[in-house]
Amino acid sequence: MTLSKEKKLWMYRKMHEIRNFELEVDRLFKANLIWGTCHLSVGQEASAVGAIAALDEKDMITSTHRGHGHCIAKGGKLPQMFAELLGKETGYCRGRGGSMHIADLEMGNLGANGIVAGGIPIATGAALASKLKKDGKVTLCFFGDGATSQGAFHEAVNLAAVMKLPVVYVCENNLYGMSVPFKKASAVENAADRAKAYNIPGIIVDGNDVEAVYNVVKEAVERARKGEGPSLIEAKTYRWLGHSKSDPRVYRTREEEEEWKQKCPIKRYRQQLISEGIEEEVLNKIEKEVEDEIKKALEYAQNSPEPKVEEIMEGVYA
Amino acid sequence: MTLSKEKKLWMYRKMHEIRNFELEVDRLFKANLIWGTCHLSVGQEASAVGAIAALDEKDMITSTHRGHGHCIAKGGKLPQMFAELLGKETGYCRGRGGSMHIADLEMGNLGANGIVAGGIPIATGAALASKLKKDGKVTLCFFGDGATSQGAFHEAVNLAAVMKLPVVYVCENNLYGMSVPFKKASAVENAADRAKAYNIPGIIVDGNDVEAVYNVVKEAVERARKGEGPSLIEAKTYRWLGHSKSDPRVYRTREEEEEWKQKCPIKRYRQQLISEGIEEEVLNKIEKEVEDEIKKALEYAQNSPEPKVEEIMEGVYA
Amino acid sequence: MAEKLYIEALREGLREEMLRDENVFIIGEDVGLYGGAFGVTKGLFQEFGENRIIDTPISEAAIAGAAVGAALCGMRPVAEIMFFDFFTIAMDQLVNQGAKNRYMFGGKAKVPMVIRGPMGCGTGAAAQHSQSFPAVFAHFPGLKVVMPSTPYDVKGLIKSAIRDNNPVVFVEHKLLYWTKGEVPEGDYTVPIGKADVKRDGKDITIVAGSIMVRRALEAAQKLEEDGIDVEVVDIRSLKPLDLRTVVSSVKKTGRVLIVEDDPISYGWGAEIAAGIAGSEAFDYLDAPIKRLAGLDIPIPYNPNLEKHAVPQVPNIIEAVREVLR
Amino acid sequence: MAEKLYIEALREGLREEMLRDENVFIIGEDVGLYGGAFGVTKGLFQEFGENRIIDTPISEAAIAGAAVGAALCGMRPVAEIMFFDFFTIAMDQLVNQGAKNRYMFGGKAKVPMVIRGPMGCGTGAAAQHSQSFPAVFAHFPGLKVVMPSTPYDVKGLIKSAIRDNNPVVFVEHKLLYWTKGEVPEGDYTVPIGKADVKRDGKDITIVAGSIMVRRALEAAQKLEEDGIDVEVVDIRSLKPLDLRTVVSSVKKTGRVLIVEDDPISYGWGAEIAAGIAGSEAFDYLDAPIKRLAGLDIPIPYNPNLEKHAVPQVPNIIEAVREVLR
Ligand SMILES: Cc1ncc(C[n+]2csc(CCOP(=O)(O)OP(=O)(O)O)c2C)c(N)n1
Ligand SMILES: Cc1ncc(C[n+]2csc(CCOP(=O)(O)OP(=O)(O)O)c2C)c(N)n1
Ligand SMILES: [Mg+2]
Ligand SMILES: [Mg+2]
Repeated sequence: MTLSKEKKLWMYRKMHEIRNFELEVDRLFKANLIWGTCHLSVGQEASAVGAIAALDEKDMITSTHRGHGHCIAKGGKLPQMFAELLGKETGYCRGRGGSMHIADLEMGNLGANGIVAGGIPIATGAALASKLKKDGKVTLCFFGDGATSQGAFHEAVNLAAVMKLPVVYVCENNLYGMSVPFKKASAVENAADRAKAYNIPGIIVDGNDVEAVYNVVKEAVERARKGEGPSLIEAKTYRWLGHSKSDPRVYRTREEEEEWKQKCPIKRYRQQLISEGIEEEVLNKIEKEVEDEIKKALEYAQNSPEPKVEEIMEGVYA
Repeated sequence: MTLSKEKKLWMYRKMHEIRNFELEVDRLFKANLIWGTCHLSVGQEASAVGAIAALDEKDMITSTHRGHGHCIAKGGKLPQMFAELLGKETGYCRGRGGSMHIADLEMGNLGANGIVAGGIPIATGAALASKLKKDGKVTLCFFGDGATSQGAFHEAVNLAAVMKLPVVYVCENNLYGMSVPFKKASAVENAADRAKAYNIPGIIVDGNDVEAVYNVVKEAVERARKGEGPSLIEAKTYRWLGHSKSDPRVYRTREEEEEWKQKCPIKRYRQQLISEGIEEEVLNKIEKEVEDEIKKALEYAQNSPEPKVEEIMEGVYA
Repeated sequence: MAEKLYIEALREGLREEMLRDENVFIIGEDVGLYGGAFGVTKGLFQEFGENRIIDTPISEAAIAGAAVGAALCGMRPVAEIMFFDFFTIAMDQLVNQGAKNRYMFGGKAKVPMVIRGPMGCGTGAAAQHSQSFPAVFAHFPGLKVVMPSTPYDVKGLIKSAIRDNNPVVFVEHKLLYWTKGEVPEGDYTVPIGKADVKRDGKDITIVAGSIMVRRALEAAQKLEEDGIDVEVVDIRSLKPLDLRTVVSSVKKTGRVLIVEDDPISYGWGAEIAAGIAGSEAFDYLDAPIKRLAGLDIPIPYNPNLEKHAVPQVPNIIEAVREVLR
Repeated sequence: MAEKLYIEALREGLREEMLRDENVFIIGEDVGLYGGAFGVTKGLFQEFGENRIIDTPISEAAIAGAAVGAALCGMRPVAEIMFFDFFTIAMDQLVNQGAKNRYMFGGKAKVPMVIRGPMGCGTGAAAQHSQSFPAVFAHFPGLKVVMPSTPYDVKGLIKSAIRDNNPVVFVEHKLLYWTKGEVPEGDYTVPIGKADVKRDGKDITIVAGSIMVRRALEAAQKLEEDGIDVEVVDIRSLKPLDLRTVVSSVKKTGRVLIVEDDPISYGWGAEIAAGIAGSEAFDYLDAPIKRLAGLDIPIPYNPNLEKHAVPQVPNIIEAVREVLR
């Protein structure tokens, strides 16, 4: 599959957006300007972007507690995202949801999820809806390596496999579920090995190679769209920062972190694009644009109003 | 592994006990002498007996809604079993539990279970206790093919695999979970294939061949006892009767049933034993003894007192 | 009007909604060819086929979660859970996902789904197949909870539940399936969130739900012979709760007995009692508010013990007399 | 006596029980090297090693079920569930297995286990990490439910819970971990099933639990300045429930306010209210029983909305005045 230059640049831009968004959020947290907790995906940009690049616009995703990247790649609007993190009325969830619950139904993002594996049955249900409505949509379901130990993962993937539902399961294996290494949470080496229990394809891909991710997901999406059922894709990657706000990272070494930072998916893609003949200025311009975009988005959020206490009961029932 | 004549005759006897017990229960049900519902294991005697024959007396089991056979093979007392089914004070559960909740802690039977897959985490916990106490016990965990679709199955087997717990998972695949054929509940052909998701041995055995079951379980038990972790054994078998009391069996053909009845595990073992030189009278004598035993056990139960209503609150808390 | 069984009325409601709206489908264990463990969906598989009557593996969490996901995408799933006790396995998907999605997303999603199943004891199914705990779901914001007691109500309420844009926990009682009552042909609905005075009276109010409405009515009839005039309020919906109907009945009678079949501690009757005790009806009360409910025990198997685990007609009669004493 | 943090007192209790009884072990997610999401088990892994402080995969059903199984075999597991909201995933193992095993087996098994975790809002963790619903577990026969509000109580109650031969749901509140109070060195226990009058008063009884006990005490102090003498009863255990202490307090004061942080509908306060309304205290009541509780909404993220979702000190003061009016 050859990608258009446009698509390549789109991927480059989205990875930048994610990286800059996350780093900005990290700064805001450290400055105590954001409330609660949140889980940043710095280092994991390629799996989010590569996977979502393989979807059509009408397709859907479900996301996780580490979901900013998925949201951005699926067309999420940065101003509304920042506004949500700041708890503002203009945020995606009117300030009710925060980082772990951003959904963007218009763009087909059925929501981040605070329950590990909580989105997997939901994605499966979305795919069931597509099968019943014959609307040709595919649902892409993100989750972490840790989520594959949950019963909900097993039940949902099994159901999708027997019903041949149009869903693609993408496990972003960043080697840890909070502090627990995948090898202590699973007796199989790869999350993809779990696919054997459902007789579906289980594919391992370098999660820091955005085009590699794109390629395997594209194939799985096509398979799903043709009615041939789900696939389980494991993107091997790494989160650069702590699990959440306050993680001293005692369970891994600084050397390991450094090693993975050397494999930065963005730097790597930049080099690839340059070697393919794309001018540095083009890339620099994108970077500059993204920086501006982030700045404006944050300003929008900061200038937005707080939710009204009188409206606290709104939105429980439809 | 060569089995002693004594052990062989014990297995023959136990299979008979189970068969006769179940058929008696079926009669009692049809005569409206038993309350509630129950799930009979006629046709599945070899998997219960063969598996439990591979255990030491101190070892433990967890059982299922279809658990009479497991209980009997683990040394369960027929009078107390009948008494329980009749809801009598002398029953295993003082009439509080009924068919689906018979436990015999003294004999290491941690209980039948009304929740499909409900016993799997419990067996795993029992094995964890053995690991921590270093008591050398192994826990054998029975469940049906349908149970392998439950999240609890996945979570528990995964946990046992990573912790290398001394537990042996025995799936009695009787082709159906209630009305749903295994091939509609699973995209893998064999329940044992699910073992691949946990990097543990997954072994298929003819569940109607009691010695074959004994042999594979024996090996798994030894492996578990040595600290090498769990195995998943799939015993292919068939339940002759309906799923529960009131099942018109529309989901399968009478021909299929007939075919499986031809594979009767008891008849087959009888022939084997005779061909190995055991005299028919010995076997006939066992059959006669079992018949008498059943009769006496039922009489005991029928003559037993009802639980007292004044004692209804007893046994909720320890 | 034709007399129908509760189970028939329920099936009729399901069927009519499926005919009316192609987005409605049924998903659950053995709901297809088998027709459901209690027979609720019998015949629907033959009529609607396997795409709209979906047999699943034994996976309650996936059933509930698939319903949530499909509902988020505009379908109207009706998920059957074989026994109410198994709702516990679907709990996260129900209370953390389906119930909360809309609010968490800032009021931007709809989750129009029904999850239904039979609760209660009386069939000898013992502790893991007999518990009633509808109050648990009524405690989680975002869910609605109904428990119809008559064939008329079950048909009208299943239609309302299916048409509702929120997750509705639809609670049946095993012993109600084979009870009879009048059911009109064709389309009608019963509103969610509306209690129903099933019998007028002036001496005491019985607030009952599900199977206990029948028992309360039977008790009321017997008490009538002794000149005791009982009003029976069928609470019908636990969430939203129609406390107003209860309060105005209690203001009229001055005495109240709440009858439920779940374990008494932290059961739904507590909410009714607390509601009355905190309301304007407080000043009208001539006797303490009495609750008659299940014992705080797992349901025993033995039929006699089982019967004693939850209120029966004589217990209700006795409790009424006690309140009137 | 030394002042200690709630979290330290809890850890001390766990540690002392592990030293006392080798059958006690801790199992949960990230409880080992990481020390637990909130730090409750910090240092215990280093002291007791990986066989007694067991890190699991992310599998709440297996954690609870493994605890049930191990307890049936004579161990005394303490299972940590990272957030109370995730108890929903462990629900079947808790309420259908652990809670019911003993009764179902005819009184022949013991399930001495503790399952603990933090509930409640106030940290911006939003709807899936903030709900309080301890009443749900108190509704299931076979479980005990405690929710200590002070460092003293948390140490004494964790010991009682571990020594108890039944499954105990041990409910902490996130905001309590970093609160201080006096805690004696060494061994002592606080009984399960005993409420505690945390403040004597004669004008009104506040029945509170968990975090709300602190807020009630703060409110009481402020109300004292206006000459209002508030009695604060810390309910402490939901199951078994010590209604007697509540009733005798209400008989003394004639007025009662119940303060809880779970959603008001079908919350634990309803059981207390119903208990009072059905008791001898009924005749002593000079005002309707008032409940002050969380709103019937999922917990919102925004800090200001979040604060308004559950009672704060000024709300308690206002509610007291209302009852006294
Ligand atoms: C059901 C459930 N259990 C535990 C948690 C707490 N928790 C949040 S994220 C996390 C680790 C998840 O690991 P993984 O799935 O690998 O995703 P990652 O954080 O690595 O992206 C845990 C344990 C949770 N949110 N939900
Ligand atoms: C959690 C749960 N879901 C559904 C049921 C209802 N049910 C009882 S047995 C059964 C079929 C179980 O199939 P399988 O595990 O293959 O065992 P078998 O009955 O064939 O022995 C079902 C669906 C249940 N008891 N528990
Ligand atoms: Mg991870
Ligand atoms: Mg089966």
